[in-house]
Amino acid sequence: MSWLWGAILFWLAAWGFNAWLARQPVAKTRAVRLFVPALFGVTLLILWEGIVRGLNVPGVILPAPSVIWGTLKSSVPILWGDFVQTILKGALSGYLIGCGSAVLTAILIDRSPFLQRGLLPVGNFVAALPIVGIAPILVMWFGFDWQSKAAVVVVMVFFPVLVNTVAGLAATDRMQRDLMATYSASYWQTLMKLRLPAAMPFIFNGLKIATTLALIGAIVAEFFGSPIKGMGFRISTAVGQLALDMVWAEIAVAALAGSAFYGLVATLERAATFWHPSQRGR
Amino acid sequence: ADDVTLQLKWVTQAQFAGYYVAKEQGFYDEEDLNVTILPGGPDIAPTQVIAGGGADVTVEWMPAALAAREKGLPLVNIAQPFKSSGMMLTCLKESGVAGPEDFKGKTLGVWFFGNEYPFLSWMATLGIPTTGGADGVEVLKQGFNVDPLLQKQAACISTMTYNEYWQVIDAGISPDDLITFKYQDEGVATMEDGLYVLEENLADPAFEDKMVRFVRASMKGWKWAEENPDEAAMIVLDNDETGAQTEGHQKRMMGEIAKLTAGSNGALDPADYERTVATLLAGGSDPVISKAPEGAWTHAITDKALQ
Amino acid sequence: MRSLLPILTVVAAIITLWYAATVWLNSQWSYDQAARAGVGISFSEMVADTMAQERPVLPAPHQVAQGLWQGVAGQKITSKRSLVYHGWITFSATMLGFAIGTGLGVLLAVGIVHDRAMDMSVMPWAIASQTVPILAIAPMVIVVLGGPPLNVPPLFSKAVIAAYLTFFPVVVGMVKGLRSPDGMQLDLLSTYNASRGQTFWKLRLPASMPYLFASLKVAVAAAVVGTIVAELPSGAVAGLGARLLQGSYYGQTVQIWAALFAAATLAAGLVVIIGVIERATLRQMGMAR
Amino acid sequence: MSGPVIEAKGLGLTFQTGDGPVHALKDVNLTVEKGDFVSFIGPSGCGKTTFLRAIAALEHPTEGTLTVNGMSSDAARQARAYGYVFQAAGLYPWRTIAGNIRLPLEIMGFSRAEQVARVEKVLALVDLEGFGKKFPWQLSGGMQQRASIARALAFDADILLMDEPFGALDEIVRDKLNEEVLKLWARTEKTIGFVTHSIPEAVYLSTKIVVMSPRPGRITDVIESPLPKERPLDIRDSKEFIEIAHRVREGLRAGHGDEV
Amino acid sequence: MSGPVIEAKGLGLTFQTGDGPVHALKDVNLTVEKGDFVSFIGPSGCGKTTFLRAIAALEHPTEGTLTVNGMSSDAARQARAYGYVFQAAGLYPWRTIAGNIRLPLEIMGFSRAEQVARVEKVLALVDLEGFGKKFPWQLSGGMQQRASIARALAFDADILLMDEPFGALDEIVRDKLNEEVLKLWARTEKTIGFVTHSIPEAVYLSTKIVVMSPRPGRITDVIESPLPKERPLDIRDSKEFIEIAHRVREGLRAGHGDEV
Ligand SMILES: Nc1ncnc2c1ncn2[C@@H]1O[C@H](COP(=O)(O)OP(=O)(O)OP(=O)(O)O)[C@@H](O)[C@H]1O
Ligand SMILES: Nc1ncnc2c1ncn2[C@@H]1O[C@H](COP(=O)(O)OP(=O)(O)OP(=O)(O)O)[C@@H](O)[C@H]1O
Ligand SMILES: Cc1ncc(C[n+]2csc(CCO)c2C)c(N)n1
Ligand SMILES: [Mg+2]
Ligand SMILES: [Mg+2]
Repeated sequence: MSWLWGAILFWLAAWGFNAWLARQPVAKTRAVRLFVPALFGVTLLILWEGIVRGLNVPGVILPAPSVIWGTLKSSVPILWGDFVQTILKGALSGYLIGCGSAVLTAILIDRSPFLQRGLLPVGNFVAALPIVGIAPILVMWFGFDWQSKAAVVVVMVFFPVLVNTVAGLAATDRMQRDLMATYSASYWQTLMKLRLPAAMPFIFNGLKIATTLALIGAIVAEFFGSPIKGMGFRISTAVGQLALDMVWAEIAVAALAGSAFYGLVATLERAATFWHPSQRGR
Repeated sequence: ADDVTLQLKWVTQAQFAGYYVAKEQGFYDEEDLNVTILPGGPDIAPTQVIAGGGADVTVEWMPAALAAREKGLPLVNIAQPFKSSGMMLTCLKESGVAGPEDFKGKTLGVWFFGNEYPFLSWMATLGIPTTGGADGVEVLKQGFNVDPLLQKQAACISTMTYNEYWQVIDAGISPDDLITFKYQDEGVATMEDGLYVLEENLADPAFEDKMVRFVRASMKGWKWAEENPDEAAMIVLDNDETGAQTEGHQKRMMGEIAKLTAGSNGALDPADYERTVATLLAGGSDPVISKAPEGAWTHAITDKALQ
Repeated sequence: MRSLLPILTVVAAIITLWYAATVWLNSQWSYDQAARAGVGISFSEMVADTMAQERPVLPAPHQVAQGLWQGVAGQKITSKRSLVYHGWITFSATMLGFAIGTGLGVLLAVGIVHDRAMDMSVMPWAIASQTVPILAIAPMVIVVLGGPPLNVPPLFSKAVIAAYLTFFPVVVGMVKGLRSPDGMQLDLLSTYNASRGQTFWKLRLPASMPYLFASLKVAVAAAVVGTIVAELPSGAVAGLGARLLQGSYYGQTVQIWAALFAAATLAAGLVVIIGVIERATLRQMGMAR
Repeated sequence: MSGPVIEAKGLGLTFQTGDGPVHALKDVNLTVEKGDFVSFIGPSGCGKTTFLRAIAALEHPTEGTLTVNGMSSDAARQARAYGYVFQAAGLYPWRTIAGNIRLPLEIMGFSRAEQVARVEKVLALVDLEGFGKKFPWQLSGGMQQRASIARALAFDADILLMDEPFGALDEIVRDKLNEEVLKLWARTEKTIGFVTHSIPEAVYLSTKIVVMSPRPGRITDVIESPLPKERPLDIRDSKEFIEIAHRVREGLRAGHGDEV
Repeated sequence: MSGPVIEAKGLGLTFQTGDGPVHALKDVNLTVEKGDFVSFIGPSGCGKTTFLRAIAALEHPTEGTLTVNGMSSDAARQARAYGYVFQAAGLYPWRTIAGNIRLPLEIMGFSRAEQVARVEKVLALVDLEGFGKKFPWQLSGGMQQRASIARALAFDADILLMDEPFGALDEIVRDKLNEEVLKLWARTEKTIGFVTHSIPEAVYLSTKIVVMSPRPGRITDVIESPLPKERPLDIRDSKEFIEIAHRVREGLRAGHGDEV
């Protein structure tokens, strides 16, 4: 019980400290901007540890962070192998193919309002197909290895990126387009010099959403058949073996990789859309 | 009436006919029990449910139960309605597999999620590594159905005599095109579908009494099901909330299940237990369990229930 | 209505492609079966066979339509074989989860906008939370919530998973929306010496409405997915998710696809409903022209 | 309340930006008496808006002192001393015209009946009777601007601050609104601070014209107008008027110097 | 090329909107000769922008005929006859100032060296030397507006169309830019169409002042200016100037009528 109260006490203290820190002038510095969320995360972990120990939660229900950390350290080769299989091979290749073809498709259908009006609602419908239903089908079509996982990712990311890109390509204002018209610029000139740059904030919006989708898609697809490696395989197998510490170690890797992936795309976004008011504000 | 919650290992089907029959025929009522049956599924680890307090008793395979026991979850077998194993490996003849020696270099579909232990033990017994390559076998985590065989993504897949095998047949492949390896025949059979409870609960006489009555009623249900397979299948069908099961499939499944429950009166045969443990321990460098468990079964319940 | 013709065209194109794919993907099986039976079949026989297999790799559109029709109109809607029955179960959990998730998301967003410490700490973790594979933790959530001492009913457990997927888009959109008033609009209230509460109710909240609705559309589709994922481990008794999985066990491809389309229709329908509410609300507020 | 309404002494305001500090205002001294109509004129970026915002406590000076009605500008803001008209109309699109005008009244806790009465009154004042139920985007730019003036007039603030309220309007409409503002001012005895880019407008309206110059923003000239309070439009052809206008133009030109 | 540069005969333009048709232009007749400087003045919504856009083939008349350089406006656009300066600067935020000015040059296929030379030249012309590497949002509104003028000047279009280019600038800067435009016009013999709200500006710049009135948009007066081509700033105090200004004001007031 003392564990529990200690954790809650720590939580309150850390919260107070964070609130105080955020009000200080130093709050704008890079270090503090990293420290505050980090302390928040540590607090969550300590609270978790406190609850598990304080309430004697059995390890087969919820292992404590310290136990998970131990597994994480001792299983690096397994986790690395799973990471390569699922994230690098499955998620990343699917992400690149899916996003790339979505942007290309958006440009292709951009010239035809007819196709846009037809494809977008149908696209939204397809995007609403639950992946738990699609994944088994794609595994059946593309085999058990990472190719089928990549296919699931392609299906998942395609429409969000497509919809955002189409919206982005329409996001120029009239004056900007008229300017091009007075130059009598060709379609491709207008596309390259006006509409694609103007679409970037929208495209990146889609790309950011797609990062988390890609990860989830690749992992979930492994639940429906896989070789005997990969994060989804490990998670489902470990649950069956009551190795919950391993499950959480994989989840930690997934969350870490996902955040890093998201951060990477957000950084690229900042570089590519530095001119947009939303990026200039900070 | 006393409440009992039973967690099944898999979805509602004739594999669990005895329990549904006992409920529908009023055998549980006769024992003054109010039984709730929770269907399982591909994502449900019965061991985890019982650890979380979601069920009093669960249907589980012995390898998974013993492995969980080693992980610190003290499960105890209180009854064993299934005498024989229904698990087998089903191969397409055209893949060139004629005997276990032909597995090398082939791709085999295996169920995981705690169901992989019998396979791993068998391969260990055969001395075939499961890491792929020319000398080993390539293992696939098989999904829920028999597609890998139909699509020829695997040479062999795991099937149960009462379920997946018939799906292969139903898909239009004739038995002549198939070759099957029953774990029972290969001498590596492990016990399936026993009833397990938490050791600490057994210490409570009230709970023990409840289990005695539960096992007695359940075995009555099983024997009734063996004698009236078609009616039992219909009872199962009535209890299937998903509406996905078909009458033909369930009736046939009941027929196959009856063969597996035939030799059991409910009490675990210690010899079967020993053979299972020996198989699991034979895992070579990576055995399923590292040492013979103690106290993993008891006759205390069946002794009282079946006298 | 202007888009009816384009949609029909696209749908027609997809169906054509689909039929072609049906023949292509299912032909292997037809030829294999013929070979096993030791007979040869002509191309047209093969095509006919691919349209009517019992376990096709890809069912033909009319097979799926038949499955859907069977599931929707072919039974009493209270029947366990009715897609309406399963759809209703999924729908109710979805709506509960959607409500919880939206409430949570809005609260979080309000906190983030008004409290600097929350602003700095919560967002990175909210993003991280969405990278956790939901299918992996759903069973644990179900076990923990469903067992003692909580003994939460399954409807609620499913809703929790749905809420987990719902809250994120709502937080993101709502934070953006609550921050959308420009400096001048805020300064105006400042010259009136308006309180934080007044600023929230009279400026930030109305200004956030377009953003809120945009996120709600994303969120409701996510909630459907969440519910379906949660239905897999919840004992797989009822709901479109259970139906989907059951089809999967028995290789009943047509049943899978029918459930799949039912789920997508449910999600699309909910999105449309929110769109209608959006238009009505924004028009009422004078923000739609 | 006998002292000056606005008094700035050695006022300085520096913005800290990524590229280093920007001295928006430096050593500004100004005294405004009750009932004054003060115009601020000067090239773009000379700190007119900043000064107006400082008076309304929307910015805070980094040097010197600023008192409004004898108290700090913040205290004056809390006493709701200001009506502020921004450069763009800035009406809330989700409120009707009447709703926009009612906004400050709601915030300041006027009774329902009082709200309705005041909205009616100011709508009439800016010639927008009958447009109360329209949404902002259903009105032309000029009408929107008038609505935003009505919003600032609805609660009787002592001090009316207007930042280029007529920048977007054409000359004819502008003339008309100039006359209206003058009438209003004559009737209500408000103190008015008014930013403009137009020399005739500044001369026509003001009792005091403040000429500013940039980098850093400072006051280069304060011209007291000898024009009478009653001002027909054709006063703009009078000799005094042209003289003052000339002086303002000279002041502006001097301030520009290096610029452009 | 001896005929008129722009010739509109019985021009009408009607927008179909949700609330029914809007007659933006009706029965407009106008002839512009090569080298003319034409100002368009009139109340908000009278169709000035619409007319300018029609000339540039950004809108298409629904009635009457419009020829530019003897061909259709579309053909003239394809021959890249126009430089257009929009009411707002409308620079692309992802391009630097130099990049924005280079934009039409890239599109029209000028060589790299030529591009660089021209950008340098027009930057100097609008007094923006050294700002080429800045991004638009790093410049003040006035500087942005000048950059957009530079962009329209970079390629030598015959016809320069400017829609209230100086609306957002203060009087001094405006005066200076007015002088620059006049110099440029004198030097290059371009034909210029210019929309403004300011009467003195229109009179100061133009050889021809077109007064318009709204609902439906039509031309109520075309005033030929007798002022010489060489125009110092103080020409604005001359009798002719004041007379023309008066005539324009009267024309405007008549057109206003019911309005405001
Ligand atoms: N929030 C701010 N941060 C940094 N610099 C600012 C800020 N606000 C204004 N400035 C700078 O302060 C100076 C004065 O700006 P201000 O807006 O007061 O000018 P102004 O006289 O109103 O010009 P205009 O006529 O263009 O409206 C300018 O150089 C401007 O860039
Ligand atoms: N795309 C359009 N669709 C419908 N109506 C339009 C459109 N563009 C302009 N109008 C209408 O045509 C009329 C003339 O508009 P225009 O922009 O030419 O006026 P303007 O003289 O330039 O006014 P301002 O001085 O305010 O810029 C207005 O009533 C306007 O509402
Ligand atoms: C994902 C998954 N696949 C297969 C099984 C194996 N299994 C255990 S009992 C049973 C019933 C036979 O039909 C089956 C198939 C599982 N548990 N989970
Ligand atoms: Mg200003
Ligand atoms: Mg215009």
